[in-house]
Amino acid sequence: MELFGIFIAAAVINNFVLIQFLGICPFVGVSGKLSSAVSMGMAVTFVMTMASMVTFLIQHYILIPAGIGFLQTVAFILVIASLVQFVEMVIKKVSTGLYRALGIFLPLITTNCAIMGLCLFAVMKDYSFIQTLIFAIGAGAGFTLALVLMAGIREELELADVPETLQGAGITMIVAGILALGFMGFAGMKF
Amino acid sequence: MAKKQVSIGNEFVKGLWDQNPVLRALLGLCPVLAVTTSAVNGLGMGLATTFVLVCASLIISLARKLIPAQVRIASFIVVIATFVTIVDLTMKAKFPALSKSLGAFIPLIVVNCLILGRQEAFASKNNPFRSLVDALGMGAGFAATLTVLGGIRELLGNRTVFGVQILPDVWEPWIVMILPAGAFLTLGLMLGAANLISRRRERIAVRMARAAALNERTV
Amino acid sequence: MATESSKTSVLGGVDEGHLDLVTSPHSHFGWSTGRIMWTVSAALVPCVATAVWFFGFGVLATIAGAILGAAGTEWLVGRLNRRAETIPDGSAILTGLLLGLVVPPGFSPFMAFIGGVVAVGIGKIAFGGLGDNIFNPALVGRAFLQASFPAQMTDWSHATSRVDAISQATPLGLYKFGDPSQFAGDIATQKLLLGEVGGCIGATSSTAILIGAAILLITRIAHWQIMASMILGGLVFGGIFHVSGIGPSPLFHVLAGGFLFGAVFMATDYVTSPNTPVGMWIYGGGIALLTILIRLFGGLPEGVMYAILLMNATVPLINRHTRPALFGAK
Amino acid sequence: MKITLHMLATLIVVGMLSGGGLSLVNDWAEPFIEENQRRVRDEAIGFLVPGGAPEQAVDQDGLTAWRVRGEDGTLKGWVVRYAGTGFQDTIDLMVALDPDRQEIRGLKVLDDSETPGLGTWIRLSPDHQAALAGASDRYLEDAVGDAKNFPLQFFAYDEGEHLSAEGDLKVVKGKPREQLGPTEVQSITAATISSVAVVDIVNEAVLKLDTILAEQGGA
Repeated sequence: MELFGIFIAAAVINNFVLIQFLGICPFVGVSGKLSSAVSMGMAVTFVMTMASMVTFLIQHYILIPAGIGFLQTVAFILVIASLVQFVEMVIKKVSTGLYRALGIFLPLITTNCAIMGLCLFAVMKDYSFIQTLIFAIGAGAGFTLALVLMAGIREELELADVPETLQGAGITMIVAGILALGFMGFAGMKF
Repeated sequence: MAKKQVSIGNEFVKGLWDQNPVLRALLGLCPVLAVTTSAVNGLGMGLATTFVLVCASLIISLARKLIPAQVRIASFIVVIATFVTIVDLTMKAKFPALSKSLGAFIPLIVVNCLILGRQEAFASKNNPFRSLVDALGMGAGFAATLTVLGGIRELLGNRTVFGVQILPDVWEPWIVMILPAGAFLTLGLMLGAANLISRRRERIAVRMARAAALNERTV
Repeated sequence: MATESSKTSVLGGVDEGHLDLVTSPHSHFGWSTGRIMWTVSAALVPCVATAVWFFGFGVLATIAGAILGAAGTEWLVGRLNRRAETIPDGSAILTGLLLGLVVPPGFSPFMAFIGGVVAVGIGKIAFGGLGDNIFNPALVGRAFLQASFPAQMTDWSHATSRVDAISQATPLGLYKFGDPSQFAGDIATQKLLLGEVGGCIGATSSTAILIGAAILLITRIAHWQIMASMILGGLVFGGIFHVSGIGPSPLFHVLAGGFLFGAVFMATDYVTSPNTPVGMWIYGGGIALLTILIRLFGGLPEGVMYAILLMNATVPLINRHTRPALFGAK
Repeated sequence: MKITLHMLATLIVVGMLSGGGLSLVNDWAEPFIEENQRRVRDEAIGFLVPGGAPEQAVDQDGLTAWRVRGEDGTLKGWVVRYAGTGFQDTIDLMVALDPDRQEIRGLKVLDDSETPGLGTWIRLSPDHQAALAGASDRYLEDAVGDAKNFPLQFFAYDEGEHLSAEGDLKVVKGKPREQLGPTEVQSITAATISSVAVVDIVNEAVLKLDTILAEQGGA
């Protein structure tokens, strides 16, 4: 039940994109088309899960025992960057279909603050390994949810007569604002 | 180098409007939205980011000929992360209140695509002086945008700007402005306004050019 | 300039062009937008009447503030962009009226005005005007007010009330934070049917709302599937939780708060709801489920507004997946 | 081969410079950071139970408690620090108790992410602090009915009006001050959840301290 709470909190209550403002760049950049939104969401969820596990181990078995907590930022960003490259290589070898679906999004993920933010938050909240894992999956699901909703809306808006000055990023921000208002309904949710 | 060089002044000014990282290039939006609940927070975040950007640009353009292309990104990231950590530790030590209200978004400067983007696009290809000016311009544009956004949100949401009360007590604060939804809506409208202004400017520029051409002909 | 004037003519034809494109099921009745909007407004008259009866004439000031904000914004933007007059189609006035009916009695007319401006300005015009908006404009305005002025939006004490009980907390508020026994059994149902309870201006009297529902269904302006799926969903999901020992009776869920008002007047807005029958069932059921989850497990006593806004966001996806495949398409 | 060596060397040099530089900065910053944390903590304790020196009595299961003794060694009170779930995120707070741990003498929220302008009324504002420091007595008298003065209810403003630390506190709505019982706390208007969260954390902290002290006493 506690793990379910962590999942729901990460996915909707404190939605990474709409409430915590993490991963806004891909949110604006990749939400134009539904198909790419789904792929991006999957790629981010996958990397988040991997990165959260690796950074958990680094934090608790290297940085803390060695007393070099101040190297956290440097260590985490290096781990995430090399992890993304590694995942890209593995996927390329294992499955061309998967690579075609996710491949082009992987390099974009290195500077996706959602990944880095997730790893930092998991450490700040002092989560255990399992909790960190669930937190990562929940955050990834929330990211995907926001991205897919936004992509559906933006495809619909292609037919709309949106004022020229607001087209693109402007209307995306306004839709995100209204979505954030809607997500406020989940505030304080407890099971 | 046969390429025509842009003047140093323009190298600085372009970051303020034409290539404004937030309003025109949509870079580094996460901190833009997250920490701009007040003008002070916006300015603090803007200055911290500028510091990292300037230092990283300077170091990287100095070392640009020593770093092999293959490990370029990795080296950039380490340099950036180092300066981010310096900012983080300094703020924790000397400005604990600001550090607390900016929270995790200080370490997250490391993934601000603006910084890595400038290294990739500018500092690794230009001399230190030019890179410094470019970084200062971009940083100033970033900080100014954050301060304005923070100021608008603080004014409507809390009646104050930089902690000084501006609106009278009868004004009921719009709490939504300091909530996530207010951040998105305000930035959305700001982007719209920026588009409007730059289109006006373009139109005026076109008209001026046409007038000038006409003038020449009549003379 | 040339492009702008051509746009004017498209809009001057009051959006039927858009409606035909987006929501083909509506094309079978040839009513103009104006006639639809005014009929919906007429269907709201019973709600306004009971509101005045229970809460006094003061509510009219609040409603007027909201209408002024909504219609004023529509008029001003139309003027600035030199577009054709869109006030007579009644949609902005209807948005204002709906917004005015879903705030507490005694709510400041000036704040209602702000809500109206946001509803039309951000909820509708930013998306390109009527027919292009993704979210229900009145609810965008209300969500903005709820987030901006949470204390005033949950203050039920300013009603100049005919009956004492209604200037207190809402039934849902009592259920969540107060003494649930005050709203149990047949008396509660009777009060809820009449509207003799605390709550938003136009949303307390179930009977008045149902009269409005009858008007909308007889004139075939609203789709019965959306109302039916939402109410049925409320009964079923509320019932499942009730049977497992969580929450009040399913009837209470449907009659209390803004559930019925939302089902009849907000969810059925034809621009922001799905356009296939299957989609409508998914949409209505989704709203009901989200509402009940927020009411039972969320921090707030009421969740209809959030549920409708969130399901509005899923409408493009629902339409996409329930649209019958085109002949010749894969 | 040469390129590989060059790459490796670059990375090692960059890494070493970064690590070395950061450890220098860290050595400089760490005392300040610790000092800041200690100051925040000591100021809070000193504010809640004035005129004494804290000694740590318990540090177990996320709960920290201090005995505060006066100069002559008499026990002046207890301060308990505990955190729990709030509306958005964790609320970290300190509760002050009388020496016998039967009454609640104060409350200070150290960290929270509640809704600005609403749930944030759980915090002590500068006005509250001034009032409690004796700067304005009238304010204190008039204050308690107002939702914006939620935390003041936890302080003793008159003998015999302290909240009880025996038995769970309960949040009530819309009761006049005279009718409030010794375990009843008036909720913040429109922020019932934040109010309930604070009261729950206080209840749990008091109960947990009792349990831990009983175990220690028994062992």
